[in-house]
Formats: sequence, C-alpha cells, structure tokens
Amino acid sequence: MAEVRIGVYVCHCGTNIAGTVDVEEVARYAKKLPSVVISRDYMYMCSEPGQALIKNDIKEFSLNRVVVASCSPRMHELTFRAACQDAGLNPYLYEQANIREQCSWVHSDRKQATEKAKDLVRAAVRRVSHHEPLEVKELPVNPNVLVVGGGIAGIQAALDIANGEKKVYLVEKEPSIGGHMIQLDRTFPTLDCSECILTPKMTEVGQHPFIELLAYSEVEEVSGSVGNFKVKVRKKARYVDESKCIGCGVCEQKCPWKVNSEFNAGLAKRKAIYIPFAQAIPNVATIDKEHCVYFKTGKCRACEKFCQANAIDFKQIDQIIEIEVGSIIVATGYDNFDPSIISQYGYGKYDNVLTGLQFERMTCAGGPTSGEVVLKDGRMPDSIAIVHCVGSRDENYHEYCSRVCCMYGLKYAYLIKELINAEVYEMYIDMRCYGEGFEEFYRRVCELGVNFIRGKVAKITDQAITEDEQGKLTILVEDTLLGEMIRVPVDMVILCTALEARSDAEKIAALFTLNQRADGFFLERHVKLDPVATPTDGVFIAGCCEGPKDIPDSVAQASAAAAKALSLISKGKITAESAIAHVNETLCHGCGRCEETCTFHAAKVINKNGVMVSTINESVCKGCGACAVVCPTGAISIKHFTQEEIKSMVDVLAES
Amino acid sequence: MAVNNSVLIIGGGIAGIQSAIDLANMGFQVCLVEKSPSIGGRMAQLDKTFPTNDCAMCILAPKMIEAGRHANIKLLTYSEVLAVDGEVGNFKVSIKKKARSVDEKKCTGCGVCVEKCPWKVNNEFDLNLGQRKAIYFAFPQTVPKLPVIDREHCAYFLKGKCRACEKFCEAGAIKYDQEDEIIEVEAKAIIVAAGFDLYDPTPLREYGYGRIQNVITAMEYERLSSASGPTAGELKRPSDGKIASDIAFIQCVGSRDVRSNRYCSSVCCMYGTKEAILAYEHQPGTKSTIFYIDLRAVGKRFQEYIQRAKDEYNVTYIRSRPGNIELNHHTQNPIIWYEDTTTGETKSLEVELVILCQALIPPRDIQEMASILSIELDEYGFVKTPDGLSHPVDTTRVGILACGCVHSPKDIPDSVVQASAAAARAAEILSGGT
Amino acid sequence: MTLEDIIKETKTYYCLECGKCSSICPISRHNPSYSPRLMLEKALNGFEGDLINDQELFSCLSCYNCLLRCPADVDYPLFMQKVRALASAQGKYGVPAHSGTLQSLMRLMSNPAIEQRRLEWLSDEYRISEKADILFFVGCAPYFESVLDFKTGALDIAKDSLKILNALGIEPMVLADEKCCGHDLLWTGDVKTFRKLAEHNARIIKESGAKKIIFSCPEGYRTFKFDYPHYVDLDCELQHITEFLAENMGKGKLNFKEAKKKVTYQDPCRLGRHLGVYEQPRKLIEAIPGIELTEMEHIRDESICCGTSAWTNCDAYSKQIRTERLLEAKATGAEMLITACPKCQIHFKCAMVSKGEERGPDVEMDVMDIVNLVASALGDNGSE
Amino acid sequence: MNGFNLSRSICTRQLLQTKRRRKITEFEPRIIVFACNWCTYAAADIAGTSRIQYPHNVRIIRVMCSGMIDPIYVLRAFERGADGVIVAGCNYTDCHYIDGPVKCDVMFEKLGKCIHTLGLEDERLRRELISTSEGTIFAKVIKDMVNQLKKLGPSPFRKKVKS
Repeated sequence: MAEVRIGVYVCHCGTNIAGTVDVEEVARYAKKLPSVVISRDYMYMCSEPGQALIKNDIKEFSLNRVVVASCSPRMHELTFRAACQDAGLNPYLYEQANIREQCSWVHSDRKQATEKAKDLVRAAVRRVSHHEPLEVKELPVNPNVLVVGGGIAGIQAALDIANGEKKVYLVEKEPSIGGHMIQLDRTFPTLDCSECILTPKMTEVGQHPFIELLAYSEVEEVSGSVGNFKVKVRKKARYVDESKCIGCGVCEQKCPWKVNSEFNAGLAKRKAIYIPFAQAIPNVATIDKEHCVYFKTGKCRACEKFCQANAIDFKQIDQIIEIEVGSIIVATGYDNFDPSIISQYGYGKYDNVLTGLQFERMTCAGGPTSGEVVLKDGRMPDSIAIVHCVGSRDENYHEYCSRVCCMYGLKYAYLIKELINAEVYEMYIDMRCYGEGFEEFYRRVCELGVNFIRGKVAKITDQAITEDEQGKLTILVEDTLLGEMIRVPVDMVILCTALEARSDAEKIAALFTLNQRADGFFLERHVKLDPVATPTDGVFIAGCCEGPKDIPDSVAQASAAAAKALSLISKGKITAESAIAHVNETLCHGCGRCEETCTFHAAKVINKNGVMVSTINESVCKGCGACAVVCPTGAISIKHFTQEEIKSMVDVLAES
Repeated sequence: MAVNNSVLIIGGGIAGIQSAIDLANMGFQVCLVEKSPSIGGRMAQLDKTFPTNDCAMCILAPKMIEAGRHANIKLLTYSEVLAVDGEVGNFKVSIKKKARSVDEKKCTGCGVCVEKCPWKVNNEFDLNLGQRKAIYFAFPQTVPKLPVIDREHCAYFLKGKCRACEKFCEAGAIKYDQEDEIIEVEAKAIIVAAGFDLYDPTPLREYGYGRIQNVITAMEYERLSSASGPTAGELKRPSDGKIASDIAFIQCVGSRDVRSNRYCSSVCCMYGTKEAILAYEHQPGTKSTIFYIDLRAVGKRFQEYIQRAKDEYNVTYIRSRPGNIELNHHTQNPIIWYEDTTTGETKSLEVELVILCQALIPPRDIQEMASILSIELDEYGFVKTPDGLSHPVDTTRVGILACGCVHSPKDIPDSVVQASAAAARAAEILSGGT
Repeated sequence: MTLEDIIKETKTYYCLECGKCSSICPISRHNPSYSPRLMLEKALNGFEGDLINDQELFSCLSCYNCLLRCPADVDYPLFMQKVRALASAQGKYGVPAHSGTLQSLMRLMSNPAIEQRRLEWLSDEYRISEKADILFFVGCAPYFESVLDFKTGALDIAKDSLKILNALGIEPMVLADEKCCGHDLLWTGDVKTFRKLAEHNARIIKESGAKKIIFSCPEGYRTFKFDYPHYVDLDCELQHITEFLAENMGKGKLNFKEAKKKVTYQDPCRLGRHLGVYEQPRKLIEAIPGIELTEMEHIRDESICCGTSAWTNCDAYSKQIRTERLLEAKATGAEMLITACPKCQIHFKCAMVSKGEERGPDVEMDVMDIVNLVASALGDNGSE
Repeated sequence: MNGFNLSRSICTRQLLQTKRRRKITEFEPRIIVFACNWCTYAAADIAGTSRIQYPHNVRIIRVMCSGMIDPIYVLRAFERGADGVIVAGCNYTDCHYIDGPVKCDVMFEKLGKCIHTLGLEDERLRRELISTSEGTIFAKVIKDMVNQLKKLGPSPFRKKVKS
C-alpha cells in the first residue's frame, strides 16, 4: 500500500473550541505524529475557505488521508467527506475528531481539555491510517411492484402505484378481488354502502392498463432482494378459460350441485361452478374441484354442455408465472375469529346466534335474506343482543383489542333500529369510539334508545327460568355498573368476533422474510416512524395483516405503502450502505452464526462447490456489525469499522 | 425572490416532515413551512412514546436532520403563509419569513450568543416551566441549528441597549435590522399538516387547574419527565418541588364533553397510561390512579400495554369521571372526589399530583388558515374530509390535502401513515391524476 | 534470536527439501498453497521477509506429523514456534480466532498485580488439600465457558479429574493463583508474556512444595515438559491424568459400574505424537466394563489433528480437517468420540455448530473427554 | 477443604488494594466509553451543546451500534491500562438496527464473567443505555464512574502500577 500521508486540520470554531483548547498547540502536536504531512489550525474549518484549505492541501501535498478536529461528526462528517471527494480523495479516507461537543464544551480546565484534544487527534490519526477507500455501490431498482392481497388495502395500493404509471402485479388467492370489505353492508360511522365505494375501485383495477391482475393465484417463491425480487406465482386452475368466459353465469344456473357459500358466510348456497358474487373482478366462473361431481365421479359436465362460449376446460392445470419486481406490498388481510370454540356462547348450537359477518350479509340488500333481518324460522326478532369482544381482550383467545368491533357493533344497533326497530342490547367492556366522528355516532345510537350494558357476557343459553325467557336465548352477564348478574332474554345474538391473523400468516412471513408478533400479525420496521416498512428492505405491509384496523386506516396505510414503493422506484437505484460486513472466505467455516444473528437476513450460508461459506447480501446489509462479533474465526469484518481501526483508537485512548 | 416548488407543506411536525421526506425521495421539490423557529412540532416536546416507551427525540431527530439536509426540501422556518391564489397545478403562495435577527448564512449555530445573553424569559417549549434567553434555540436538537431573537423580550429592542450577542458572535451573524421577508412560492399541490393545539383546562373549574398548583396538564408533565426538560427529568411537583410518588390522571379533560368538545381525542387513554408508567420508571413504587370512562386502547400492542401498566407499574384504573378536586391546604395535595361506577360508591382520593389529560384541539389559528386556503372545516374546526373512506387525506378543495392531527386527533403512527398517504396522493395529483 | 540461530537450533540446515513434510501435512492436504518445505527453503535461502510476511506462517498446527516423518530430523514445529516469535516481534500476527479474546485474557492474566477468581467452580463435593505432594493443574478451563458460545465442557474435565483423584483417595493441591501455562502465546510468538506466565507458575508451584503435577490438558503438560525448561527451572514429576490413572487403576480403588457404550478415541497431537502417550488412554477406556472401543482409520501416531491450535488461523481448511475427522469417527459406528484434550473437544464441538439454513455434511456426534467417561463410570464406592 | 486457597487469595487481594489506595493520592482514572452512533454518542453531543460539564477522564469511541462492540475492544482497553470501561448504546426500543442492544447484552454477560474471573473489580465494567436527549444522564454516569474508580484506585493493568 502507498505511503500514508495525513493532513490534520484543527478548528477554532471561533472561541467555541479555541476558548478552552489550545488549538495551535494541538496542531503543532499533530504535526509530530507519524505520517502526518501537514497540520494546520483555522478559524472555521466548515466555512468555504476552510474547506478550500483542505482541498488545496490534498492536491499540493498529495495527501491520501484527512483528519479534521472540530465539532461532532454527526454535525459535519458529511461536509468534510464531500470536500475530500471534491479534491479527488475517497470520502472514506476521512476521519473527524470531536473536540467541541465532547471536549471544549464539557470541560473548563484548559490544560486538561488540550491534553484530551491531543489524545482525540492522535487516535483519529492512528485510525485514519487504517482506513480503506470504499466504493459507493448503486444497484438499479426494477420499477414493477407486486401487491399481494386483493382486499381494500391491496386494491388501494395497486391503484396508487398504477396511477403513478408504474406496473403492478396484484395477486389474489380467491377467485375475485374485494376481500372482506365487499362482504360488508355499510361502513361506520358514515353508513355508506361499502359495495358502492368498493366496486368502482375494483372495476378500475380490472381495467387499469398498469395493473396485471392475477386472481385465484398464490405467491409460491420469492428470491432476490430490494430492487430486484424474483417471484414465482402459482395461478390455480379454474377449469374455465378466462379469455373465453364472458361471465354470463349460465353454467352456474345449470350446475346441479349446491355448496355453502363462503361469500354469504354460510347463510346461503352456491353452486360447484360459481362466480363468488355479482360484482366479481375478474367476472369469470370457477369450478370448485372438491365439490364438482365431474371431478369426483367423472360424470355430469352440465356446465360444459350449456356454455356457449365453451370456456369450460376440465383439463386446465395450475400455471407457474415468474415475475420480476423491485418492491413488494403485502396486504393479506385478516381472518375472522371462529366463535364456536367459545362453547358457552353457543355459536353453531343455537340457530339465532350469528357472527357479525353473517349479520352483515343479512342486512345487505343483495344478501341471502335480501336485507331482511329475520330469525332462522323467518320470524322478525323483537330483541337482539350485540356481544362485544368475542375473542378479543380475553387471555384465553386474543389479548389484543380488535379495534373495529365497538364501532360495527354500534352500526348494527343503528341498522336494527332503522330496519325493524327491535330492542337492542350492547354488551361491552369499554366503548372504544376513538376515531373521527366515532364519538358522535355513539351519541346518535344512544339517542335511539339502545340499551348499553357494561359487562362481559358469561353465557348464552336457551334454558328458560322465567315466563319471558321462554323460547328465547337468555344472556347471562354481569352489569359492572350495577354490580349484579342479570339475565337478558333476546331473540337473536350477534357476536362481534375478533379479527385475527391469517391462518397461513406464518407461511407468508417465511415467504417474504417478515417477522411476526406473538399474535401472528406482521411486525413493522418501526412502530412509530416506519409503520409500513419491514426489516426486509423493499417489502412493505398494509392493512389488517399488520394488525386490526378500520377501512380508512387500511386505505391510508395502503397509500403510505404505495408512497414508499414509488419513492423507491423514482430513486431508480439503491445506494447500498458502503460500511458493511465483508466475508473472508478462506477463514469462513460456514457455521451460520452470522446468518442466525442477522436481523436483516443479509448474511446467508451457501454451498459454494461443496464448501459452506457465508455471503453478505450487500443491498440488504446495514453494517450494524453484529455478525462480526459472533464470527468465531474473524472471517467477517465490518468495512470502515474494522477491528484494526477500532483497536487502534482503543490503544491510543486507553493509555494515560 | 420566487421559489418554484411542486409541493408546499404547511407545518413541520412529524406529519409534515414525513410527507416532505417521502415526496422529496420521490424526486419532487418540497417547500416545508413552519411557523416556529425549528421543525419538530409537538413530538419534539414529548418525553417517551406509547406503547414502546421509546424516546420521542431519538426517533424524531434523525428525521429532522434528514429533512434539514435533503436536497429536494426547502425549509422555511419561522415563517407563515399569508395568502394562496390559483388552483391545483399552480398555486401561488406568499409566505412571510419572520426576521430571526440572525444571518442564516453566517451563523454556525455555536450558541455563544445564547450563553452570553443576559435576559431570561419563560420558555414556551417547556410550557413556561423553565426559562430560556431572549436569543435562543427552541430546543437542543433544533433544525435548522439557528438561534432567533425574541424581539418582545430582547433588551436591545426594548431599550436599545445590550448588544451582548452581537459582541460575542465571532461569525458576525447577528442582524438587528433584519426585516420580515415576503417569499412567493409556486406549488402544484399543498399539504396541510398544521397539527393541533392543546385544550386549556382552566374553564373546567371543578378540576382547579390554575387554582391548585399541583394540578397540571399532561403536556406540562411531559416536559417535567423529559431528561432535557426544565427539571432534567425529575418529577418535581410545582408547589414545593417534592417528587410526587402518588399521582392521579384524569381522562377526557375537554374531550367527550358537551361543554367543551364532543369528540374523543383518541390518544389520552394511552398517553395517560404511558405517563403513569414513566412516573414509575423514574421512581419505582410510584402509585398512579387513572380515572377513565372507556379505556380506548385500540392500537397495536395497546391492550397489552394497559395490562403491563396494571401488572408491573402499580397503575390502578378507576372507571369514573371525577366531579371535583379540592385542595388540602396543609399538604398542598389535591383531593379528588369521584364515584367508582363499578361499585357505585362516591369516594375521595388524596394524591400528591393530578395530571389532566387535556384534549387535542384544532390549531388556534385554524380559522384564518382555512380562509387563506379556502378549505372547509368540520364543526370542531378540524379540516373537513369529504370522502373519508376512499380519499382520507383530501380536503374540500382540490389540490389541497391534509394529514396528521389537523384532520382529527390521532397518534404518531397514524399521523405518519397519513403523512405518507398524503405524499402518495400529492404525487398522484402532480403526475396528472386526481 | 535471529533466523540463523533458529536454523541452527532446529537443525533446519539438514533439510533435504524432499517435501515429505508437506506430503503428510494435514494443512497442505486441504490448502495446496501451504508447504512446510517451502517455509524451510525460504529460511535457508535467507528470504526472512517473505517468511515473516507469509500469512500461512500461523497456519501450522504443530501436530508433529512432519517431525515424526522427517528423514532429516528437522524440527519444523519448533522452527515455526521460533519464527513466529521473530514475526510477532515485528508486529506480524496470524488471524486470531474469537477476535483474539483468549490471547488478550492470557496477557491480562500475566499481570502480577491481579488476583484471579478462578476457583469459584470448586464446590465442597471435591476434596483438595492445602499441602500435598500431588498438584492438579487446572489450566484455562475457567475462562473457556465465558468466551465461547457453546458448552465447552472444559470445567467438567477439571471437576471430574478431582472426582476421580478423590476416588483414589488422593486430595491434590489446586492453586488459586495458577495462571495459563502460556502454550498458545508461545505458539503465536508472544515469548515475552509466555516467560512471565512460566516464571509465575514455576514460582508458585515451587512455593507449594508439590512433587508431582497432574494435567488433564496435554497442552499444559507438553508446555511444562518441553518448553518451560528453556525458560525456568522447575523440577517436578509431570504426568497426564491418563498416565496417572493407568498406573494407579490397578490399586483396586477404582470400581467401575457397567456402562454400555460404543466409543472411539481421538489421539490429541500433544498427548500422542508430542508425548507418546497412546496406550494408557486406551487401557483406561477398555477397563470400563461394557465400553467397546472401535478405532478410527487413522490412530496413534497417524491420528489426525483436531484442526486448529493456539487460537489462530482457524480457517476453512481447519474446518475441513475437522469435518473429515468427525466423519471418520462416525464411520466407526461409535456413539461417542472420546478425546483426552479439552481443546480437541472444543474444536470438534465448534465444528458441529451449524446455524445456517444451508448445512454441510452431518458431523453431529457426542464428544466427551476420557476423564468424564471414567468419572461417569465410577461405582458408588468410587466416589466414596 | 478448599477454603484455604480462596481465603488466601481474598485477603491478599484486600491487602493489595489497601496498598494501592495508600500509594495513590487522588489519581485520575481513565475511562473508555464505547458509544453507539445513534443514541449515546448523540447524548454526549447534547451534553456538549447544553454545556453540561463532566470530568475530563473519559474518552469516547464511536461505533455504529452497541451490537457491534466486540469483547476484544473492552479487554484491549483494560490491557492498555484503562481503569474503567462503559459499554453504552440505545435503549432496547430505540435501536436503529432493531435489536442491537439485545445482542450487546449477550456479549456483555460473557465479558463480565471473564473480567470477574480475572479478578478485576466488577465495577470497572459498566453497561449503560442512554438515549439521544439524555445528555444530563450521560454526564451523571461519567461523574459516578469517575468517583467510583477513584475509590477503587487504579486498574492493576495500568503501566504505572509497580508490583
């Protein structure tokens, strides 16, 4: 390596440093240090002339290292690095000694402050002579984006990006996009019809030139890293040719086989070949292989017979589509908690105990009862109880609060009053009306004469002990405000079930190297300031897969995720951190300690023709240095923070 | 001078900063206008943040610096929007850049002037619990690192004497004759992130704020518990500087109350709990009682946070809205009268310090801002959102967006998310969509 | 000491440059660019600079394979030891394993002013004497556990050694201010510190009045036996615990209970090739009823080294050596690999660490020191 | 039993310390602080900007993350005669790299054991979590440590100490 030629510059910073530290003395002292070629002191190093001084010296004395003793590097490191670069010196050959914030400003004794300043300068000089030039790596960013999940969050994210005229692949595992929102009747607190808001967006997605919709598909494999992901998507066989099917629905009419409709939460039937709902996007039929008799017995083929477009294709098979994207937005949503495991609520046992979702379908004009709120036997209920926190805020199931139940509970109360004006009981723990206009809605519902009972429901039973409990469901609940156990007989019970993490969340997490909380929802990069980013660069999360939230919040989060993806794209390149981990392969054992400790999944052990060695994904490594500490052989070193560099400082500073 | 920026952002709090950074990273020019001398906003005043208890400044400071350094962001601090003409695509905004009496180019932010200035005044950043100089930095981590002379209190401006700062400033940056400057800015879109103000509980006389020394507001508490605050993080109560070890928090002070504001302020339940936990961390054993109506712990990890407060931090929750606070004249302790609604008994509780969890209210100058921007406000004075579901960040005027608490009270994560959303929406508008 | 002196002392000038050393050197087998012969040749041609700046200088395992085979009787290991001293004197070192933590600890230990707390593991179940003829040398065991990130078992070796000695009715001395024997420093060229350690140990052992020192660590044994004499004078009988036990087992004090196990035995370089102790450990193992010893392909003086030494240049080749050796051990069908050196155990266990998703060949296998094996087989009246 | 050796080592240690104490009149300890760039180093800067005075005995070495601090750095500092070392960084929730402090703790625990076995007073090694705004706390920690070390006397590894 070429001879080390160091220039040292000691800043007066007016009297800020010179007031307590004898800067001239420090400069004189520095001059004597090994391989220091030139050493000066100056009033304001950060000023234009100050920087010019450095630049000239670099040329004139052909310096290859620079040390500035001034303020904190957190203040001006970038400034001086830039100065070095201007003079054609690699910015990483620069080191700053903090003799202001950490010396002149905190000590009053001139002699000692000066001694300390000398030490700090000596240490900096020692360190900088170990510095190596680092190249600033830039990797291109593929402008395409993958959005996983076709619910409101996914849709919003896709549209935001597509409207920015960037290509989006939207992957939805169900036959149609729409997610949970399309199943809802109206949205709180404004009571807009949720379909009416969502359908236009869905259509827009369906027709958008920049969106490629991959419905009835699932992501199978993800490789690569931020800017350049390679994704394998499995497009499941519908047994219907999407290009031919016109969505006329004849096949559906003619299909003789009935199955419970997921869309209607089991309140109605659908056929074995079906279009999940009227506004489905894409509007094509799908054969439910499990229930289709042809696939079971080889007979029937009714749909095929009646399809003019002859779109039916029993031989269709799953396709694997490979796409390349620069960033990924995961918006896989949530599952509804299944209340049947809370046996004392009798869901599944009593016909008239419904889940929130079922009630949504019931009040929905297009729903199975075409908007009628009716009991199983078709009667109209006189009294309805709405039970909150079913599966939420309960150690036995989910400790967390599902955030939306209070509000949709109130919404039901409102709708019931509006539609059939039955007696309504809300059984709650706290009324969590935290959002814009929520408290007001709460007041409106109060005005309607809804009964609020503060208490957790203990039991729902059909065992009558009094006259008026006959033929009704009786709810046992402690009214914590009266402090006594009460029995409330009602005709119908609606359970406000919790929102829980997708049953396959773990699989998804593994796929996109996301981290999960104990309750299964995905972990963000930073709760406060990076709520949609994840530890994996280039992968963002939006909507309920990050935690229960209402529609506006999901939409906002989706847009936020879109913003992140867009800014990644418009930068066009990622400047990879230069001061990152580096593996010396002759020393590496491939033991994988680094892989285990790396929070960002940057370190990976690979099989390099038979030998196991660790590799660092440079676009992902943040240079935190944890891997170097656990590396037993010294194979991993952190550029710009090598052991030599730091030890050289220790050696100087520890001696007194 | 005229600057052509694509997006103008009003308000340099966490929301404004986030939008600015996102847009700047998307390659747009951003002009960030902040009326106070430094960006940072309310979050800079907070000690720690729920539910993770991480220090607000630790996570805010890097963002402030990023915004301060970003090539695509022009900071206009200590500035106010005077007028907005034109419409989406070409707004013409005139901004008053108030005189700092300090030359931004020359000042090195060394702070000698502040040291040498002989005049002390109450520090509004610490809600007047502490003092600052007549020439001052709003707080240690300010961005930009520039002091400002408070002309109302500077002896030179009052009596024409002193000039201490000028004497000691080697950089020669002090400029007493500096004048307010009017800057014309062109913007294609505008994002309003003016944040919120805090409800002054004085009108709720039953709580005795202003009358009883040891009844303080939550924000005052934040400053007290902050390591960089006036008491260097010690919870000294106002009356006698005694460290309070028995504290009560009262929720919904000015929220959910027809006499003041009907709406719920969304964050009080949580920050109340946070402050109780911090009290315990500052002084283990500290007993806290929180009076609430409904515990609105609706966010991620919130419910668990409440549980931890109960289990580990000696926090008791009582469901009640106290009716009256009296003063024990010997101990200076406040005595809280309340009904425990879960038992029905009316009781009194004597504590050493009462903290009123005050409501978040729209910025006091929102009305004039609204008329300048000609956007509609809702009944409370928050910015109105015509289509909350599909366009949660739009206002009633095309091309003007809003995010953060100026919309409705919300916590930091929600503000940040909304800020990014606003950025995305602005980008959409700038690239021709609507 | 100059290169010349070294050449003389190690009889390097006899070198025939036949390359036999390289051909049986375990390192060369995996790392062709490393050749003992070339090292010697460099020295003989007086290319001192090349020699000292050669990273590979610190790769030698001092496994003694070359020494045993060398037709010219050149002491290559000693040559390495000395040249490394030369190199480190000029600030040239190898790549220390574990960031050099262990060397650092040894240097710190060498400071006369410190008073270690190295016997805190010593509970009352072990009986030791204040004064006795026999001294048990603990070695660095108390430090290993707190540096390495896996269970090294080093302390268990010390404990079980005492357990067995007690069972034989021997209550040895254990010194609270014993220090590292200095082996690793000597072999990485830090002679200065080595001397300090040697002098200290010699002094306190003299003071203690011990007549015989028993080691559970062959490195300590070797160092005391071959290296100390050059620096300090200490005349004590030295024995490895296996030798001692093999001797005294017959005295009927050790009763073993049946222990069904199929084991294989790793000859540590130092105990084996350096000190010629091959038979005693095997005798011990076979003495335990039910234990079946199945030998590996390479044993006794042909045994393969555990791959690294003196906490330096622990590189990929060293890993390969270990992997091969472990596969050889597994191939015997034994359930357990028995070693007689704490370092062997540590190095093998380390080689088994595999925390990545992608994994190399499965070398997972129980490893245990012979001392632990014996102790675990002691009958009740054994541990009285 | 084995009491002998231990008790001897203990009393000699005490003896030695008292000797040391007598020898030193008001010595100036040297403290090395390893500080993470994002919190503790920033806190030290804040201490500066707010002109909070603290003893000059401290030398701060900046690392990006407390999870980057290798035990060798600390041991090396002691080898070179540091009287005390502080391993400092973000709080668990503030970490720029998500969980550096946790990794640092793991390292620190092992390191502590080594230092202990070596016979160094445990007080010479400290783990501190200091956030950005806590300039006052930084200064306080330094003051404490200096006082503590003055009581303890110089580290046995100081070049000065004769034996």
